[in-house]
Amino acid sequence: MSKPKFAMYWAASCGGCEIAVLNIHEKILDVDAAFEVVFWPVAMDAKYKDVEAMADGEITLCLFNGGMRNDENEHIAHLLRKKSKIMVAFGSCACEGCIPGLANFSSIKEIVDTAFTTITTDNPENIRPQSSFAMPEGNITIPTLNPVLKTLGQTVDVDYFMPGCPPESHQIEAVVGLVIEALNGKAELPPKGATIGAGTTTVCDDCPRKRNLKTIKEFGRIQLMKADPELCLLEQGIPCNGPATRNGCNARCPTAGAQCIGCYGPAEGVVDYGARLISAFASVIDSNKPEEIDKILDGLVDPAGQFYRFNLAGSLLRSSKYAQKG
Amino acid sequence: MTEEPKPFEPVIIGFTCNWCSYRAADMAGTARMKYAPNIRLIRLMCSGRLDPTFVFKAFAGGADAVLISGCHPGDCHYVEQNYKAMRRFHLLKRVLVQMGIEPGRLKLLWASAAEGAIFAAEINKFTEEVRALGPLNWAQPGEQVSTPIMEEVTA
Amino acid sequence: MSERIGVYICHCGTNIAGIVDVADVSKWAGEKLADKDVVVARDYKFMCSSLGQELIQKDIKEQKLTRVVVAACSPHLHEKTFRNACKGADLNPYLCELVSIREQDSWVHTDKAAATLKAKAIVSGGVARVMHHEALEPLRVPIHPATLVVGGGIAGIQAALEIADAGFHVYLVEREPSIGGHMAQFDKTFPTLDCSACILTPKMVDVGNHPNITLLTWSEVMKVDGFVGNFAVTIKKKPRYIKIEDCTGCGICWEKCPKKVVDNVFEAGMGNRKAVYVPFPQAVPKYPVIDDVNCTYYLKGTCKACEKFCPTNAIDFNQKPEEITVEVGNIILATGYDLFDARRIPQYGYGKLANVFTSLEFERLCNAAGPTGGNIVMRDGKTPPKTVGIVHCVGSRDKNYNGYCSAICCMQSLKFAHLVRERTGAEVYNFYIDIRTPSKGYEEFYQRLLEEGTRFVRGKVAEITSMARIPEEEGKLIIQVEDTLIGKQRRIPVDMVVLSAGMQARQDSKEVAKLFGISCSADNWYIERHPKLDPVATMTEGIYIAGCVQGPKDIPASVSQGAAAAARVLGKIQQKEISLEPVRASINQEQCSGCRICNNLCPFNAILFHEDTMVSEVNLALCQGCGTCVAGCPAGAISGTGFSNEQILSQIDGLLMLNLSRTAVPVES
Amino acid sequence: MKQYAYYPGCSLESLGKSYNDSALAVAKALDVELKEIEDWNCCGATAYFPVDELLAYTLTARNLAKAEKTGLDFVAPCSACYKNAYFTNSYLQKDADLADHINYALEADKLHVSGTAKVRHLIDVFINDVGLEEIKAKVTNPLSGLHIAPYYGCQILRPRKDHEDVENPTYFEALLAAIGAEPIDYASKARCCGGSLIITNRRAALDMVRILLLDAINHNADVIATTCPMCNVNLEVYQDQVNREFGTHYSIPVMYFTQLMGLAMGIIPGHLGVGKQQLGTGSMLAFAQNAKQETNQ
Repeated sequence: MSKPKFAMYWAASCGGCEIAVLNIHEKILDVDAAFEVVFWPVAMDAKYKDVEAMADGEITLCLFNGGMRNDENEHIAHLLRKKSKIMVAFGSCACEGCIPGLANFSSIKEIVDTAFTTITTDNPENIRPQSSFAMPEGNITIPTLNPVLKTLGQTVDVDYFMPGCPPESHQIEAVVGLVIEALNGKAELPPKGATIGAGTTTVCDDCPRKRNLKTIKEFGRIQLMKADPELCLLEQGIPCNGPATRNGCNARCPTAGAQCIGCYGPAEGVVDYGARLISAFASVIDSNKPEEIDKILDGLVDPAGQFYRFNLAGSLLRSSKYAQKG
Repeated sequence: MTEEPKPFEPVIIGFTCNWCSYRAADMAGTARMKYAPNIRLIRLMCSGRLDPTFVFKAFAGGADAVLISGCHPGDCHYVEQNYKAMRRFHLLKRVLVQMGIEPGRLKLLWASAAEGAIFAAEINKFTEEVRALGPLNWAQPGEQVSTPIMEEVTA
Repeated sequence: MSERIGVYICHCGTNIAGIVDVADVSKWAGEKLADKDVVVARDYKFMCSSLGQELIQKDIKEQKLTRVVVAACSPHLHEKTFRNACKGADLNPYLCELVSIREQDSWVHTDKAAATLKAKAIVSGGVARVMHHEALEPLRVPIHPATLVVGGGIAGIQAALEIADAGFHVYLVEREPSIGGHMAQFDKTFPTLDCSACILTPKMVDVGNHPNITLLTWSEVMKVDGFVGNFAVTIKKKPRYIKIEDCTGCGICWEKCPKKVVDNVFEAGMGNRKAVYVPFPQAVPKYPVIDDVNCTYYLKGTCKACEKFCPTNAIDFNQKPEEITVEVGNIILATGYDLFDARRIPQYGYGKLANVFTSLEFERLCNAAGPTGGNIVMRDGKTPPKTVGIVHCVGSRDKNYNGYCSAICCMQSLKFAHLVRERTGAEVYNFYIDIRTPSKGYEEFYQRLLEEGTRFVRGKVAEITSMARIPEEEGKLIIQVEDTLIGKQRRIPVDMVVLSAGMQARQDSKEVAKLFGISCSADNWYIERHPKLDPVATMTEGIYIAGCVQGPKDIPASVSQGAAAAARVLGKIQQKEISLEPVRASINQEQCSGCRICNNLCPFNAILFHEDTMVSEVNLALCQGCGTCVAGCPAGAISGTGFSNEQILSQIDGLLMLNLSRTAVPVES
Repeated sequence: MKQYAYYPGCSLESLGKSYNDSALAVAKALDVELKEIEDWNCCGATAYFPVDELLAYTLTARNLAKAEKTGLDFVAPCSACYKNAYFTNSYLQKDADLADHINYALEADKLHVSGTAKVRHLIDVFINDVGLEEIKAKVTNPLSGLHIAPYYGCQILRPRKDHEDVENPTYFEALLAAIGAEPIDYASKARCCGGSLIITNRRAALDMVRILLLDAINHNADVIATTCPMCNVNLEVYQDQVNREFGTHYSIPVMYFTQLMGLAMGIIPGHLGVGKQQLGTGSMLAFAQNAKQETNQ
């Protein structure tokens, strides 16, 4: 009998997700045992046309990571959606844009200029990539950039969302395990649209640090101060995103002494991740004088970066149909 | 947004608190003071209820500007909650600027229940300011990012 | 499940229909909002009329409506009306939303098209919002029948007696050794000139003997826990060093006590008392207090004269402060006022020039029980003045000090003028900005004074000096004033000056307000729930204010406020339980991660943190429903009934459904 | 060393020379450098403002502009100059239109004023920047037993500057106490001396002077200390006229606070312009000498 088919694809992403998958150690053998890997550009050779040739829904499980930076990404997203039973937005990039999504702070022009004219680039004739170029052999084309980076969910219908940059290996294990179980009819898959491989509360839930009433007189950058190892980082004025970030990572960063930067995205049911933090951080500022408040806020060097590092493309504001038009 | 219906009529979403600013709006009404029809008010119990999500939602939904209004500092019906609104306003504004939304599109207004006239006048003023800014420009996100912040970021 | 929504557009005569095309709005709502579960949309002349309400009720029954949106006047006018209408038709009142297209639209706009469009937007906002309304029930909280009254002045006394006489228990807390307050210090009361003590003392005695009143003098409130109906109040009883169960109040101890102390409280510095003392003869309770700051025994470790002579061995030098906790359902604050410190106006010379007196000093001077036995004399204690100047508005109606009018100074000054003329026949000058005699019998009193030949100079006194320029001024106090009626600068030499100092909020009023969770005005007076319609309630359920703590007022006004506050409390007690608006915040225990960000966002201390389970919880009875914590929770774990995120977010969508600026882009999604 | 843009003003070049001398001498002793604004002009005094307000502001503004260039605080010893400069400066900040008009005029002189310089009175600099402790430390012969009437005059206080206690200031007393003297407490310390009224309504002004002298003398003042050349002139030079007018026999020395400070700090009286006065400063000298001897013993 033929094994269920497995695909994994990277759009605009860094490849960390693939490594995270391989990082599940010997469990990867179960994957191999349970699935026939039909398409996984990082791990094996395969051609788009092979996928195109497949029947709709032929792929059982597709872990799709990366955001929609160019038309190729979108094309493959639509293709894999069509061919897959279970389409998982895998990792922060696919779920909410992640670091590549930060490009949405800038216009295409700014992005291209930065890439092709900064001092680190040796490009004396100031050459720009052309989407299509006439060669003797005929026209050759390269993908063209989208005006803004979109998430997978903003582009195609997604069955499950699996947050994390990258998703924790133990969570991947669990999810893959669950799917295998389900295929063998031993388990029930969660309802469509659910967030899988993560908790439902926030990082604070798993964070071992002591916490008291919060009043912030000053924000500081962790590299510039000596943080108390026992005490809640936010109370010490270190902007820790833990309070708003979905748990599932076992509070790795705060436990290790670094503030949470929010790669697991918003908690269950939250509309806009950044808004939660803006509101929470501002609420506990210990001042009622506008000037003083501004002084304290100066300690937050890059607020939007702080609150939307992973979430910009997926943020409420940037999901706006107007913003999407780019 | 190339051709706008002329003249450009901005849509402004206004958040008022139940006790002062909404009553100020009521008073403006009872006194038949006239102001621009561009604002559409939402009543909250307190400006402290103002969740930045609401502001993002309004902009995302096509509002050209957002007004946040509450009791004067010290007069909050809930003792001190309008101060929390003030703090959020200050941070929110910074984020919006980075998100490419001009600071002039978010306004904080303290109005007591007796200040119907001020409320009306401020709405007219705000409407004109926003009209001057034109429709929210989504074309080049990031272009209005104030340079100091960018420097900080890229530094 | 899909809802069945009814939309009702009110014409309000022409108030709305004159500007807004109501027919068009209801037609539009019926068609364009059909896919948003609107099943019926009507417009009607007067929705709030009984016919209008019946219209809604009929639809609720026949059309099986599950939600109602009324577009009419401000919710502050008719929200209750329409909620009750729904209730009448067995629809939960909280499933009805009233949106204002009058105050917010027709009354403030002139462009009919724009106003009509806005009305549509407002309606669609209401429809989108009402979808997410939940059926709510008012919160019911039991009321503890006992009441705490803070402050034993006339307002507090009145309140305590009203409640006690109605058969309910009262704890009356007073920080001085005796109740009585400022009124006990006065001689006569305007305008009737009846003796203050004569009318106050009986009431004080009643309080002292009342079976339903626990009198806690020489005590202060330290802590207030709980909420309306169930307050737990911690009170500190300062040590009297007197065993009151043994003390008979015979007075031998203060006769024998060798230590004289200037009495800055009751005698306003005009007289002395002993180190063991009762503030005044009619004091209630009758037990004395040992002032451990001045008592020789506490200073030197010897003396104990009082102990030696006490016939009942009631002296106990080892008493310690004692803290008790009482349970009450309601609290009345009647902590009164402080007198404006005339030293703050150096040019009036109080404190430098001997014969410049404050109003309170003068009260003691006139008082038969006072230091001079009621003889109006100068500081030397014997010479009666031949001319007296009375300065109004000292520290009041003056933007350098207090902008407000202290309300009592005019009448008080007139009273002084009368007493001076009656007892010394001296020439009296009143220096006033305006004479304000609004209450019953006050203007008549003013007329009487005019006839008595008191002189009135209209003008704000610039300076009071002893520096004579001409021989006639030698040895006198010269009052420099612009007489604005004759438009001349005048220098009027007098023997004695009385400064009618204004009233000020207690210097610790801010801390006390915090203690009880209520708010102060800019002048530190306590803020009433509504300046006209709810003058003795505060924003905090179960806490009432009476007397000068709410603002300057005279005795009659203080008494009526005391009685009013008592009536409000009795009303609550009679109900046995009260129902509170169900607009409250609640924390989803499953979703709370215990980050504690919300913990100090609540000024009513309604949010408590469970150390054991590491989650926060909202005390529904304490919660006032402002929603600040809902907006502040980073995990989105707090929700607010009546103003939930879903409700407001959908209302935003609804309001933006018709978008003026982007007609190019279709905004309906 | 603290530095200031020093604006002596016209009076200090003529009638108030001794004020100028003593101010500079004391400043030097206190390690304060008063750098005179070069090519300064009259501030318009009290007379010019009623005549042409805008021009008067412009006059003062020119001096402020020069001070701004130096980036130092603008310091005036004369209360009238101080008042004019203070208000011109604060109006400049508040009233853009006024600023434009003034700057339009100043362009001719290649100057620009923005109202950034801080305007101070000399006594404020000594008390708040140098500090009473520092002054105490410099006192070599305290004026012990000398009863001094601190005379603020009005223009240093009125109209109300945003930092002054108009009704009952006490810093002058504190300064006098610091140099060992005994300041007297009298009602008229902040009352007007008549100022330039002496020219327009002589008798009224003389009466005002009389009241001041009377009040000081009634409180057994040995000397009246002033902070303004105009006050000094009115109180001192016009004493005999007061006597003639009202048949009084006043003769009380009037000195600049800087002179008294100088004496206390053991600066040679000559360098303080002491003795240039008309009335009884001889006795003052004597006193200073005695004080010196006492302290030397």
